Amino acid sequence: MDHFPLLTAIMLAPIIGALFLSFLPREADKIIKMVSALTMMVALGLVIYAYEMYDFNLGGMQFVESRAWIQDLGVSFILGVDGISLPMLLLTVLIGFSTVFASWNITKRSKEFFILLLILLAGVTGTFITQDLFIFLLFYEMVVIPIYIMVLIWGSSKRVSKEYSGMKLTIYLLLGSAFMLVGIIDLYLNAYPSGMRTFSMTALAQANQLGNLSEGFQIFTFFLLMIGFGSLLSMWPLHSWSPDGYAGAPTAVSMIHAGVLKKIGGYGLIRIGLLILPLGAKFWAPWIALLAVCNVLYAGFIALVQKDLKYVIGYSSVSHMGYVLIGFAALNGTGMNGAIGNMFAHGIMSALFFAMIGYVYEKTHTRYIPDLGGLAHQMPRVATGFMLAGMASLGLPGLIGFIPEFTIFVGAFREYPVYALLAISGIIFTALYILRVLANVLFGPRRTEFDGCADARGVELVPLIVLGSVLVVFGVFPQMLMGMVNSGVEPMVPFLTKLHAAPALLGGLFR
Amino acid sequence: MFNEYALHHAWLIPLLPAIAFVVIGFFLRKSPVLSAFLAITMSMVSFILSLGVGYGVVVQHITVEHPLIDKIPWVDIAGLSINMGMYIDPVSALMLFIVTLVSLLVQIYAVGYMKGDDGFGRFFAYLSLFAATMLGLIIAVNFVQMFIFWELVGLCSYLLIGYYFHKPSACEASKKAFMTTRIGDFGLLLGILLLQIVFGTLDFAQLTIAIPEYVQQYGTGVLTVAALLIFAGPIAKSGQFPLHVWLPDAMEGPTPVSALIHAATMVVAGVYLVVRVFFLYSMLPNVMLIIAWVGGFTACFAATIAITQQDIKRILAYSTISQLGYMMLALGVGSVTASMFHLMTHAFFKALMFLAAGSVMHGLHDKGNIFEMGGLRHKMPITFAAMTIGVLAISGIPPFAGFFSKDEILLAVSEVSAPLYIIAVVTAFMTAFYMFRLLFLVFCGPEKPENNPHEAPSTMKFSLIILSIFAIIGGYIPHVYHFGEWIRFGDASHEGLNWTIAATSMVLSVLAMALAWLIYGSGKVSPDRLAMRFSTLYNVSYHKYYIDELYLWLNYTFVRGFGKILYWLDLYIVDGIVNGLAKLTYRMGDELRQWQTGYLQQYGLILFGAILIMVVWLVITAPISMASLRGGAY
Amino acid sequence: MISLVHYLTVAAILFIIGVYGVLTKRNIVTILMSIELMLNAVNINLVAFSRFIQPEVLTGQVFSIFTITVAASEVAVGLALLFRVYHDYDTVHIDKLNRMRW
Amino acid sequence: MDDLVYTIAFYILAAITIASAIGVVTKHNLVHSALLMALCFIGISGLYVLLQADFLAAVQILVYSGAVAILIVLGIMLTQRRSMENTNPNSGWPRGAAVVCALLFVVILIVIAATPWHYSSSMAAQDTPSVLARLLFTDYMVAFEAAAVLLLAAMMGAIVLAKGGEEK
Repeated sequence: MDHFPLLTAIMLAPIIGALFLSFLPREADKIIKMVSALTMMVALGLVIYAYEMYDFNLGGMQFVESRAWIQDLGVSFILGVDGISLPMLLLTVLIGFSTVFASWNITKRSKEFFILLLILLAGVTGTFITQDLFIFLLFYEMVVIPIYIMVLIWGSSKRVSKEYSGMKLTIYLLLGSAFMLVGIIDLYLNAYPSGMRTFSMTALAQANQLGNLSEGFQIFTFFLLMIGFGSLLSMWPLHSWSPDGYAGAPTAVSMIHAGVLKKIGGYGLIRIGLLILPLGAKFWAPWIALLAVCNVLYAGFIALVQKDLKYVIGYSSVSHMGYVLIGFAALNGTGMNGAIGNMFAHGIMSALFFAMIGYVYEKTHTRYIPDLGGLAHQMPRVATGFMLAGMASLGLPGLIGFIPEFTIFVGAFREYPVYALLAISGIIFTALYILRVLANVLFGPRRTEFDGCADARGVELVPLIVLGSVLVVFGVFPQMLMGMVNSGVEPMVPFLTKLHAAPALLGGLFR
Repeated sequence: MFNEYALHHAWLIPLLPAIAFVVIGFFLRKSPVLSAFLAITMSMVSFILSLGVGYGVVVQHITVEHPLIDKIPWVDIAGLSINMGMYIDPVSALMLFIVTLVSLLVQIYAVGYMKGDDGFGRFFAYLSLFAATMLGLIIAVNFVQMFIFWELVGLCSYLLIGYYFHKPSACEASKKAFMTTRIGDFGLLLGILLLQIVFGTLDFAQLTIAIPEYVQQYGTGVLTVAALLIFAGPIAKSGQFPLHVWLPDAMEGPTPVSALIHAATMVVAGVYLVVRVFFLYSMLPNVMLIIAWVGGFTACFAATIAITQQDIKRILAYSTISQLGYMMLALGVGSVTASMFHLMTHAFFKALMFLAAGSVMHGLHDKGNIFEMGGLRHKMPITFAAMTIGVLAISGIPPFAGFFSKDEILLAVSEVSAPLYIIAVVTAFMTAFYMFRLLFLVFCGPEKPENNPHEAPSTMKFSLIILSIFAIIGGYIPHVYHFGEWIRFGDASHEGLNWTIAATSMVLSVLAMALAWLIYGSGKVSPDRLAMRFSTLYNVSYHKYYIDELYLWLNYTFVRGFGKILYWLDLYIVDGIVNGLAKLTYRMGDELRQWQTGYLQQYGLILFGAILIMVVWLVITAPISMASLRGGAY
Repeated sequence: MISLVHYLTVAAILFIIGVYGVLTKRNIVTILMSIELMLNAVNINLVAFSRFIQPEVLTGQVFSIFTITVAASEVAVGLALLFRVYHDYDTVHIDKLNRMRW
Repeated sequence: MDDLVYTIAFYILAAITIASAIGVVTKHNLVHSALLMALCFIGISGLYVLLQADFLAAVQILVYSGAVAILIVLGIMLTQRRSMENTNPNSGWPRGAAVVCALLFVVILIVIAATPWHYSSSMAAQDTPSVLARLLFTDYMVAFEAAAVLLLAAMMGAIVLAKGGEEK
């Protein structure tokens, strides 16, 4: 290891922060929050540094660190990032940084809250930077448990109790990971003969070329992974945890969950599903595209009739994941670029949305849309955040959502014209429900009952400024995001072209 | 020198207002004077630059065939690369001139109109943003850039219609505007994607070359679909039937906005788009016919509604729809020249009329019903003069601007289709009628004592006067200076007036004026009696053919109904299965826990019994032999 | 000649009696005693193995000593628990202590 | 001659041990059971003597017949208030338990009988206490110390448990 272990440092920063917090007295509320903010700031700084230092021309995995861990099982601690994982990493720390500030007003057991938050963030960071499936699973499980505790203690009960939503969330995620686990073990056992077995993603990705994985095996295993990652990504009909879960969760968890956790599903589908099991991916892609259309339209329509703000955004995120899925299912460079870009874009906008909903709820004590109205009078800054997030969500050009969506459409339209047409019609319904929310919550006559509600100020503005400026800057200069994503996708393009050319069953190219 | 600079720095034209938007939005919102000053200064510079561009186009002989294109890569990824840049040709130079001029005048006007409003700074920020995005749209080099700014002007329109966001009606109107145009954008986006898939590029210049070749090779099948889909965008944006419903409601915005966005500039973006991609449409005569009929129908249809409306801005709004229909009609019959000419004159006189209407409402404290006005010519002479010029211009009375452009359109239509020509003439007649109706009701007749009108402040008057001048000379000067040689598609069209057509329309306009005077000016015929007499017709027209109601019903019944059904499905079927599974697990646990008696000895007994059974079982099935049971040799 | 088998048989009988006691007696004290019987059966085995299989090394006896230690601790703690149970529930009958059921 | 004595001694001791063990689980009076248990332990220590484990025999008498039996009796004394009649009843499923135990016994016997034992012919160690001491303080040092800690912990645990927590 001749260079500074950047990725380890990024991952360890929250953990060290959490450790440090555990030694602080629980009364030191301000210090606890500041320490959390500081650790996330360090992580953010390191990730931005990595983003800047990443060599586009070189491409591929960079900042690689590798240490042997459990050699008998072929597990090694490999970290590395490429153009696919680096945006996800940036997304994680951006949102993580914002969640600390969005949770600034938490007073109930704040020490435990921030410790759990930091552990959660370390877990998510780990899933994106590891290049070893075993470690991937390890980090993933590390994510699930803090979420459950956080929902139960700091959540809120509305249509469903927080116990129900926490349970639903956790069980879905664990169920997903169970399928994932079976798939991964299956893969592990079949990819290489005994003695050469390994969990390394790069090595497993070679197995297909070597002809170790038969097509039938790939189809079956990809199905397992599809269920696992699909339930994480809220693929229809495995989506129903998402709105309920967000509704019960505290702001920070909703932000992280909608913003980053769902993206582990998409990331996994690409990194593990597509790259390791290409024939399986090819077999299932049309089905994924169909389910994606269901996601877009079904969730879009449902979002139209929701009365709770969080449910609207919950269903909206399900709907947006449909775009990611159809971009993935196109299995071409353009669609893949769009899918990854859209994961980033959706992460930022949904986190901003949830942060703003958190403020509204905190100040007005209601999320019920008919009870709200005219908040732009009392809370112009929150209203600005809402507008930004909403407009990004309906794919307004100049904000982060447009270019990824457009890219997805270009990619998907080529492969599935009918599905793509249906999915694109989603932009109408997205606009319909977003505008409805904006009109009913922000606009309208001034309501005197909200006169006492103060606008976001001081540190509360940090999520708005951080996420909002990312929204605009990456929207106006999309190459900053798409260039990075493309550097990860471009090397896959010949692979994808070959995959398209391969006959449906038993392709000679892959033998 | 200057024209050289302006030509190559035309990208500054949209950029300057954008800078104004950012600066006002972040720093100057609280200061009305500074924000207005900055916005107007930036608009002024933009205007001067676009004058330079126009001059440059003329002296450097930049024609529609040889545009000046400059672009930089914006997004470049596998399978898709998008440029941003500027496309300067006479058409876009003309549009730059119109937009910067009207926008500058409207901003000056707004200083007086919006004085004392709480959101003064916000208003100017939005106006600047609008100017920036509209100008960006004009110089678009490819479909994506066009689409991006197309959406952004929609956003500005949304923001400005909903400017008085405390008014529920304004909220609704802004939502409606956004939604309706979004439906069009859906088609536009699909069309763009189709072109991208077929040609692999969306660049206007490249498509101009590629499309004729493609048509020769493969025919027009796919292109027809693409062209029709793209036309959905203009239908929504330019308020063509059946997506016109948002435009009248858009009058909830402040009047300067109505003048700038919903009369003079943004709504003509649809026309401009069709002109810009005329290389596509000119290949597809069937699509052209559809465009012509949509335009013609819209023109006539909107005019029939305008006749019975009572709100001054709504009348103007329907008039705008009607005139936009005219422009589409002109495009449909293949005359870019006529269409753009009318676009220009319309921008002048319609902006003028809107600003005059704003002045009236400003003087009457936001009263809008024309039947409650009357006799304002004494107290508001300048406004009266301005409105009169506008009405004369739109009615096609020479030598005002509208006469020349309308004549051009009628001429072009008459060469293609007789039915459309008749529709166009009837529309012209109705237009003159309802415009004079408005003029007579508002400014003539006895003064209403409850009104206490006052003339507009000087900034408003300034804009009125300037626009009046343009509305007077804006037709004649271009007519004389060979407008058609610059603004055209294909060969230059013919010059000069066709006196038969000109005379017909002129006579009809005068007749309409006389009829309007008879009913609304002199009071010889009671309008109420007429309304009673033709009550069905009157009601249908007054209620805008019940199209709003239809859409509302469709939205509620189908879209929301469908949403409700799906939500029910989600709650009780999809989630029901999930919860059912959970319940099943719970039940099973409930059954199994009965076995947990709490008697330790029972557990022990079962334990030992099980061990026994296992041992016996293992021995019988012999996976372990007796020998291994012994545990090895000792 | 008395061989290892004899000792093992005696130990087995003792162990089975202990098991029977644990499984059938109501009184916790008797159950404790039965457990002691089982432990002793094991000790006999250990010592017998030590004697007959590796008489020169006394490993088996060492193990027995540890077993005895553990058994002694177990009795002490077990009886303490018995006192608690008796104090809290006023019974020493194990079938009354079935609170850990559904 | 020695063999005969040895054999007779073994059978007598085995009979005492087993008979008293049976008594422990069948007597209805708890005190009788406890006393029979002490007798059983003495029998076992006799068996130890026969196995040439003299030190263990002594420990057996001291720890089991002495300490453990006393403790048990103490336990009985502290938990039985009324008469000692029928203080050692059966519960549960005696027949089932008997069947299971019998079968288990059969299995064990089979295993014992089927195993080919390899007897060592070498002499048993003499002077067991010193040999054991050497073993305990060399090879089994750690285990020995752990046992010491265990005893300490058991003692503390017993005290804490018997004393009871703070009554709230």
